[in-house]
Amino acid sequence: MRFKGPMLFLAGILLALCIGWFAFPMALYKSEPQPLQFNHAIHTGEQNSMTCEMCHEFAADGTFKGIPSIAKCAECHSAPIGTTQNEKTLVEQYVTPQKEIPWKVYSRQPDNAYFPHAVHVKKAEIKCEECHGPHGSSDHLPVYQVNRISGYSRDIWGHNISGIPSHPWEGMKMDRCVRCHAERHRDDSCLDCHK
Amino acid sequence: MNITRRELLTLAGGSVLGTLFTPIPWKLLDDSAIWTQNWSRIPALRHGPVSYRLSACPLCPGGCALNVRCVQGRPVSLGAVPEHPVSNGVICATAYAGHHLATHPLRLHQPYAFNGKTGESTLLPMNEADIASRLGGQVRKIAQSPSDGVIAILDQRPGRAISAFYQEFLAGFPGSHYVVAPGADDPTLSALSALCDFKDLVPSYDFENARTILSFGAPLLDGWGTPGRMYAALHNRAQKGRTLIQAEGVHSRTALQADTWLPLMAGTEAAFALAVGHVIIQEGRYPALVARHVRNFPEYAELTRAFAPERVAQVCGLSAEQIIATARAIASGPSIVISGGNPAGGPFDTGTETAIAALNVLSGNVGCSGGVLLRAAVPAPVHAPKPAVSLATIPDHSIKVLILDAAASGNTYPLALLTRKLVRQDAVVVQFSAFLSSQSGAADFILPVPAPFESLEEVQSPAGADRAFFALSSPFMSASDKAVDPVAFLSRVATAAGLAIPQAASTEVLLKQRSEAIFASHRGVVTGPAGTRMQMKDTVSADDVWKALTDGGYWIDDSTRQPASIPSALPAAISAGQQAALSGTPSLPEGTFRLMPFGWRGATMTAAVAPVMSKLFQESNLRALGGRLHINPATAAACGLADGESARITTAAGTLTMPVVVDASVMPGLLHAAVGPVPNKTATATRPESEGILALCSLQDDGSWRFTEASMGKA
Amino acid sequence: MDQQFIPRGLQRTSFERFLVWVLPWVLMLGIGLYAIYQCLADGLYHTNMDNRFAFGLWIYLDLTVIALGAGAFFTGFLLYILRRDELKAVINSAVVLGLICYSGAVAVLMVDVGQPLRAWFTFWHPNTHSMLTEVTFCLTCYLTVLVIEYLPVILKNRKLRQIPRFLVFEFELHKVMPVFAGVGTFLSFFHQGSLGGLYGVLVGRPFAFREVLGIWPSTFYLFILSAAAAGPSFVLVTTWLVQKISRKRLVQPGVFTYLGKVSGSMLMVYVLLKAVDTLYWINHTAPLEGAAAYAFYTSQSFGSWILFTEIVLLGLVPAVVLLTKRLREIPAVLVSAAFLTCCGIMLNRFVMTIQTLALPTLPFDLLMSYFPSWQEVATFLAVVAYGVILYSLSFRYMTLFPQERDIRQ
Amino acid sequence: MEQTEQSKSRYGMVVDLDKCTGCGDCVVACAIENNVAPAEQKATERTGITWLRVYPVTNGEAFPAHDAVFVPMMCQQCGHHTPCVSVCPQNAVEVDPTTGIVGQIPQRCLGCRYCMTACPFHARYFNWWDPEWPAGTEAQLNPDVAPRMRGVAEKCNFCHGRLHAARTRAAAEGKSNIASPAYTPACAESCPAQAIVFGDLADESSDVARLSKAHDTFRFLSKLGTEPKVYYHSAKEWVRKMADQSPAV
Repeated sequence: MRFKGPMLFLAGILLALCIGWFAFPMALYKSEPQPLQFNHAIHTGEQNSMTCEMCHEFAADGTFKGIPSIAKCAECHSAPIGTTQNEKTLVEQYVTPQKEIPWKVYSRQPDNAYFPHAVHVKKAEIKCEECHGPHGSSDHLPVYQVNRISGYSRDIWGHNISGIPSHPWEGMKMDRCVRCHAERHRDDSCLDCHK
Repeated sequence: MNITRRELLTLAGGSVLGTLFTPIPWKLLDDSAIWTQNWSRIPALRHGPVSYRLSACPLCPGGCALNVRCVQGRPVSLGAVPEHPVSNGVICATAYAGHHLATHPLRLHQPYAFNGKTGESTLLPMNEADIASRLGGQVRKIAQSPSDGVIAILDQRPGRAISAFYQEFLAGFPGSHYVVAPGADDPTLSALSALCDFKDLVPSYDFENARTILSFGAPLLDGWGTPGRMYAALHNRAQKGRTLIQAEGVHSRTALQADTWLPLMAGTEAAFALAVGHVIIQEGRYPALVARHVRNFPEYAELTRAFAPERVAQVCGLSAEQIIATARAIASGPSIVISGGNPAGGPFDTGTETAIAALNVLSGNVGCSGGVLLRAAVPAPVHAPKPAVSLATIPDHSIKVLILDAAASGNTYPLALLTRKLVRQDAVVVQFSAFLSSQSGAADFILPVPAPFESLEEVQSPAGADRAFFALSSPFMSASDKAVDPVAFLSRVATAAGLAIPQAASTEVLLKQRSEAIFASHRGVVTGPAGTRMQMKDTVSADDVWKALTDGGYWIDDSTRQPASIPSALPAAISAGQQAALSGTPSLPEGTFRLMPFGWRGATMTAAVAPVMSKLFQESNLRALGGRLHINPATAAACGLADGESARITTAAGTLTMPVVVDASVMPGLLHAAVGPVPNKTATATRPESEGILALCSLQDDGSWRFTEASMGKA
Repeated sequence: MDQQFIPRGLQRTSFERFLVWVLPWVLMLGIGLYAIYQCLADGLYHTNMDNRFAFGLWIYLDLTVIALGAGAFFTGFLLYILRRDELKAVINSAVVLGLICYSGAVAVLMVDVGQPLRAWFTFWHPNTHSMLTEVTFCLTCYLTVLVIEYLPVILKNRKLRQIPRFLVFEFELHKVMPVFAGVGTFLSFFHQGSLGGLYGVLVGRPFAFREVLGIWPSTFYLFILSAAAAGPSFVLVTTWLVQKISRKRLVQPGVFTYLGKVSGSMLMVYVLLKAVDTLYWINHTAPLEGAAAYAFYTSQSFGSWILFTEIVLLGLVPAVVLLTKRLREIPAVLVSAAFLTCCGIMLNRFVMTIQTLALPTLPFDLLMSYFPSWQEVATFLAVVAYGVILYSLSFRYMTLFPQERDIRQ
Repeated sequence: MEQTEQSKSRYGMVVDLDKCTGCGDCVVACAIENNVAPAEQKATERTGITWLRVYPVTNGEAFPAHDAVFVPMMCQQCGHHTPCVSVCPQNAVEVDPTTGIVGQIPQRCLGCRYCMTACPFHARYFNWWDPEWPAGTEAQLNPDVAPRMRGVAEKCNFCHGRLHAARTRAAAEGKSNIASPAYTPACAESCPAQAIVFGDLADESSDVARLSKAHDTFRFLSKLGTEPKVYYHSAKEWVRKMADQSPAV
C-alpha cells in the first residue's frame, strides 16, 4: 500500500483523540452516590415557595453556613412528609438520631480558598443562580463525580472536559472568579481570595 | 496482516502527536498540581459555627481567665479576657497553646504500673480497680501498723477543695503527712508567716501601691504570680513613681526591665539583705513603731552590726554605695522585698529567706498599703483537719505510700526530695497525672487524670495575690472513659481497705460544695460570663453561683479589713551557713562554680507544654532549652569551652554532661542550668524524661536546692 | 557485538571494555537517583539547606554547569554565524556537552524546588520581572534547541541512516542549523545573563547587589562574558581529556589553539570589566546600601584572597597566557590555562552563590555555615555520572569529532 | 512592584523594644493563629517555621555592662522594591494594593526559595517537612488559615485570616469596605506589654502612624531602601545604631 505509513500515523492520531476525549474523562472521574435524593423543586416550587436563604443561611458572624444542618431539616421533617423511601430514610437515619447527612458538595472549594458568600450575596447582590446555576429548581440531584487525582468535584472544572463551559454558570475554577472580578474592576490581590 | 516494528512505531508516533490535542496531558498537569495543593499530607480544616466561651487556665496557679474560640464546639484558639480584674487581658505563651495539651505525645490514656526502678523502664497497662485494690491492701496495713511507714499525699496546689479532701483522707491514718509541694508557697511570705502572726489571714503583696520593689531574682515579669497583674503593676512605673530593683547574678528578663539591676553574686543574698538591714538601722530609717513593737529588734540590730556595707560589698560583687542606696530606697516609702523563688531553682535556704523577709518587717511594710497586706482565704466548706507540713520536716525513709497530686504547679523540684523520704523497701508511689512527666520516674503506679480543659478544675488566686479569687476552669473538651478522678479513686482505695474514711463521689461534688460555701459566706461578688455581677450577700441561690462559675464566671472577695496590729518579730539569729558566707572566702575554691538551676514557670518539663512551644525552645533561641548550661564567656574560657560544646558537671550528687550556651547575661562563675522542655525529644511512652540537672543538686536540710557547688570541665 | 552501530572508519574499544568503563558511572548514577527519590518522596529535609542557606550545592551546580555548557552556544555562534569553519571539528562535541550540562541542570533544578509538579506555573503565570522567569523560559527553550542540534548527530548514526526519511530530515535540519545556532545564541545570551542577574538584583544582599545598567544589573553582562570565556575552555579541556582517555587524536592542534585564543580574549574582557565592576561596587554600591565592602572579606572562610584568586590567579593569569601566542602553543600550558579559566568561573559561581548566602544580613547575625548532605552530593555526582555516560555513548556511537577519521592515529 | 503608590491603606506596625520582655506570647499566638505546625524532631532554629521570631540581641559588652533587647521580627512588609516580590518567577508573592500587605500564596509557590534568598530579614520560611501535628491536634486548627504543604515558602501576612473574618463580618452587617484595619493580628493582641501597635500607616490620625514618626523610632536595614512597614522603637542608643549596622562577620 502506497500511503501505509501516513495512514498509520493518522490512525495513531485518531486513536489518541478518541481515547483522550472520550475514554479519559470516564477514567478520570469517579461517580459517588449521594446519601439521599433531594428535590430542590418541591421546596422552592409553588407549593412551598421557599427561597434559597431560608435553608442556606448566614451565621451571626457573617459566615455562610452552606448546606443546612439536620436541625434545619428537622424543623419540617420531624416526621416523614409523604411515603417515599427517601423521606423515610431521612427521618429514620438522620433526623431522629440527629445525625448530619454526609452530603457530597458539588461546589466544594479547597481549604485554601476564601469565598465570603456575604460579600458576594449581600454586598455585590449576586444571585445564587449566577454561580450555582438552576440548581435550586432541580427535582433530583445530579450524579456527583469526583476527580480521582485532585479530589475536586467535577463541577469545579465544569462538565465539559475541554474546560469550555456550556452554560454561563458552569465551572468554579479560579479563572471564573478572576474573570468576574476583572469585569467589576476589583483591585485584586491573591490574598483577597486565598487563605 | 503483518505489522512490522517500523509500522508500530509510526502508529505510536501518531498517537503521541494526537495526545497533544486531547485534554490528557494538560488536564493531568493541572490536576496533579491541584493534588499537591490539597493532598492528604496536609490536614483538612474543619469548618463550622464559631462560638466563644469563657474558662480559666489551670496550667499554673496564676489564675488567668481564658476566652476560648471554638469551631463546631472544638477549641481552635485560646485568648485572654480583656479587662479581667485578675489577669488583665494577659495569658502566657504556655496558655496560648494550652488546648493542644490534650493531644500531647506524652499524654497517658490509661492506668499503668511503672517499673522504672528495676531498670526495665516499661509501662505495664493496668486497670484502675486493680490498682485501687492493691493500694487498698497497702493502706490497710499502714493504718494497722504505722511504725513500718506512713502514708503521705503531696499537694501541688494547696488550698483547693481537693486539698481539704486529701487532708480529711489522711486524718484517718495515724502519723500520716499532708505535704505541700516544694515551691508551691511564696517563700518570702512563708518566712514572714514565721516572723509574724497573721492568724487565719493570708499575707499578700500590694504591688499596686508599692513605691519600691526589691526583688532577689524573683521573675516578676517572667511568669511570676498572675502575669497580667504584674504587667499592669509594673507598666509605666516612672509615671506611678514606682521603682523596681532587681538583685541577681543574671541579667534576666526581669532584670533587663528593672530600673536598677544589682548584679549580686549568687549565694550572697543573705549577706546583702543583712547589710541593707544594717544600713537601715544605722541610718535610723526604720519606723519608730518597729523599734518599739517588733520583737527581737535589738537582737536583729546586733546581728546586722557585723554586716557593714563596706564589708559585704567585698563578698557580694556590689559597691557599698549600691547597698546603701538600696537600703535608702526601700526605707523611703511603702516597699516590698521579695525573693519570689524560682520555678526550677526553688526558694533560697531558710536563713536567706528569713533575712530577706525580715527587711519587710524592718521597714514597716507588713500591714502597710504598698507593702505586705493581709487578706481572707477563699471560703471552704470544711475546716481542714490536717495541717500541712513541708517535706523538710518529715524524717527520711518514713513514707510507705506516697500519693502525688496531679495539679499543674508550674514548678518542678528534684525528685530526690521525695525519694529520700520513702522507706527503703516496698514503698509505693502513686502519681495522678495526665502526662508522662519527669516525676513519673519516681512512680510505681500512674493514674491518668483528665488533661487540662477536660474536666472542671479549681483556679484560685496565686500566692502573693492581693485578693481572694476563685474561678473554675470549665472544660471544653471531653475526657476519655479511662480518665481517673483522684477523689473517686481515693474513695475506692478507702473502700478496698475497709476503712471508715470520708468519701466523696467526685471532684465536681467537692467543687460544688465550695461554691456553696462561697455563697454562704456572703462575701464578695461573682461576675458571670456576660458581665453580670452577683453580690454574695444578696444573691438568691447557690445554684446561680454555681452556674455562673461553671460558665466561666469568677468570684472576687471584698477587700479585707486590715488588723489593727500584727504581732511581728525580727530574726534574732541567722543560720550558721550565712555567717560563714560572710566571714569565709569571697569566692568559691579554684575550679568550683555555683550551680543554679532555673526554669520558666509552667514550662519546666516537656510534658507541661504543647509541642508547638518548639517555636520558643527549638525553632528559635528565645527560651532556654532544657538541659543547656548557660555560662559567662569568661567561665567558658576558663574551662576551655566554646558555645555548643559539652561540659561535664560534677557535684557531690554525681556527674552529668550537658551542652553549654555562652551567655554574657550570666555572672562569671555561675552555672545557670536550664530546666525546661525539650520539644524535639519526644520521650517515649515507656520512659519518662529524666530530670536532668536537678538530679545533681545538693539538697539542704531545709529542703532547698538553690545553689550547689560544682566543678566543670570539657566533656 | 555492537560493531554495527559504531561509525564507519572509527576505532572503538571492545564492548566489554566499554562496559567496564561505564559501569562505575552507572553505579554512581544509581546512588544519585536513590538520593533524588528520597528528596522527591519525603521532602527537602534530606538536604542540609535551611531557611538561611536556602540555596546550596545544587544551585551552585546549576550555575556552574550552565556556564561550562556555554561552549555549545558560543562554538555554534562562531561556527554558524561568524563562519569559523575550523570549529566544525568540535561542534558536535560541544553540542553534546551543552546538552549534558543543560539537561543535568534542569533535572537537578526539578529536585531542588519543593513542588516540581507546579514548576509549569512559571509558564502559565509568569512574573516578567523575575530573573528566574527569564532563566526558566530561556533554559527550556534552549534545551529544546540543543535537542534539535543534537538530533543530526544521532541521525547520522550508521544504523539510523538506513531509514531514508531520517536521512532527509537530517539533511533539511542541517540546512537550518544556523537559524538554530542564532536562536541558541540569543537564548543563551539571556539566560546566562539572567543567571548573573539572579544575584545582582538582590537588593537585600549588599554583597551581591549591583546597580542596573540598561535594564539589568552589571552581573548580567559579566555572566555572559564569563560564560563565553568558560565555554570554549571547557570544550578544549574536555576534548583534550577525551583524547587522553581514548588514546586517540581527535582534532587538529590548530583547533585547540583557536579555542584557547577565543577563550582568552573573552576572559580578558571579562576580567577587566569585572575589576571595574568590583571597584565600583566597593566604592559606590555597597556603601550606598549601608555596607562597608571590606567587612565582607573579614571572615576566616572568605578573606580577600578569594577576590584576588578569582580576578588575578584564575582570571588575569590564564587570560594573559591564552592571549600570548608563544605560551598558547605549548599544549600543556594551553590546557592548564584553559583549566584555570574553568576554575575561575567555577569560583565566581561559588562566590556568587555560597558567599552571598553565608554573609549575614541582619545586624545581629553571624556568618552562616552550610555543608551539603550526602543526598545533595550524590545528586551532584549523579549529574557528573550522567554526563560521562551520555558523552561516552555519544563518543562511541556517533561522530563527535569529524576530523578523527582523517587524522592518522 | 511599585504598587504601593496606589495603595489605599498601608498596614504597618510599631514595636516598642523597650517594652518587650521576650516572653514569647506573640510567637506562640502567631503559630496557633496561622496553623504553623510544631517542629519536626530534627528541626532547628534554621529549619523551623516561626512567622514571627523574637531574636535576643545583646550589646556585645561583658558582664555586667551586658544589655539586651528582644527583637520581634516578622515579615517587614517592605513597601518599595519589595525584594521578594520581583524575584518570584510565578507571581506567588505580591503586594496587596489595598492594604500594602505582602502576600505569599503557598498554592502558587513552587518552592524555588529565591524569595528567601532575597529577603534580608530572614522573615521567610520553607516547609522542609510535611506539616505534622500530633494525632488529634489537627481537629483544633484555625479554619480561617489553610495549612501549607511541604516544599513551599511561607511568612507573616499580618494575620490575613483575621482580615478575611473582618471583611465577612462587615459585609454581613451591610457595611462597605473596611477602611482601616478592623482587626488586630495575633501578635499585637497577645502582647502582654502592649509593645506591638498595629494599624494603617496611611491614616495620619492612627496611633501607628503617629508612633512611626515618633522620636527614637527606626527601621531595620533602612539603608537598603526597601521601606519596611514594620517600625521599631527604643530609647537605647545602641539598639538604634545596631539596626542599620553592617553585621560584624
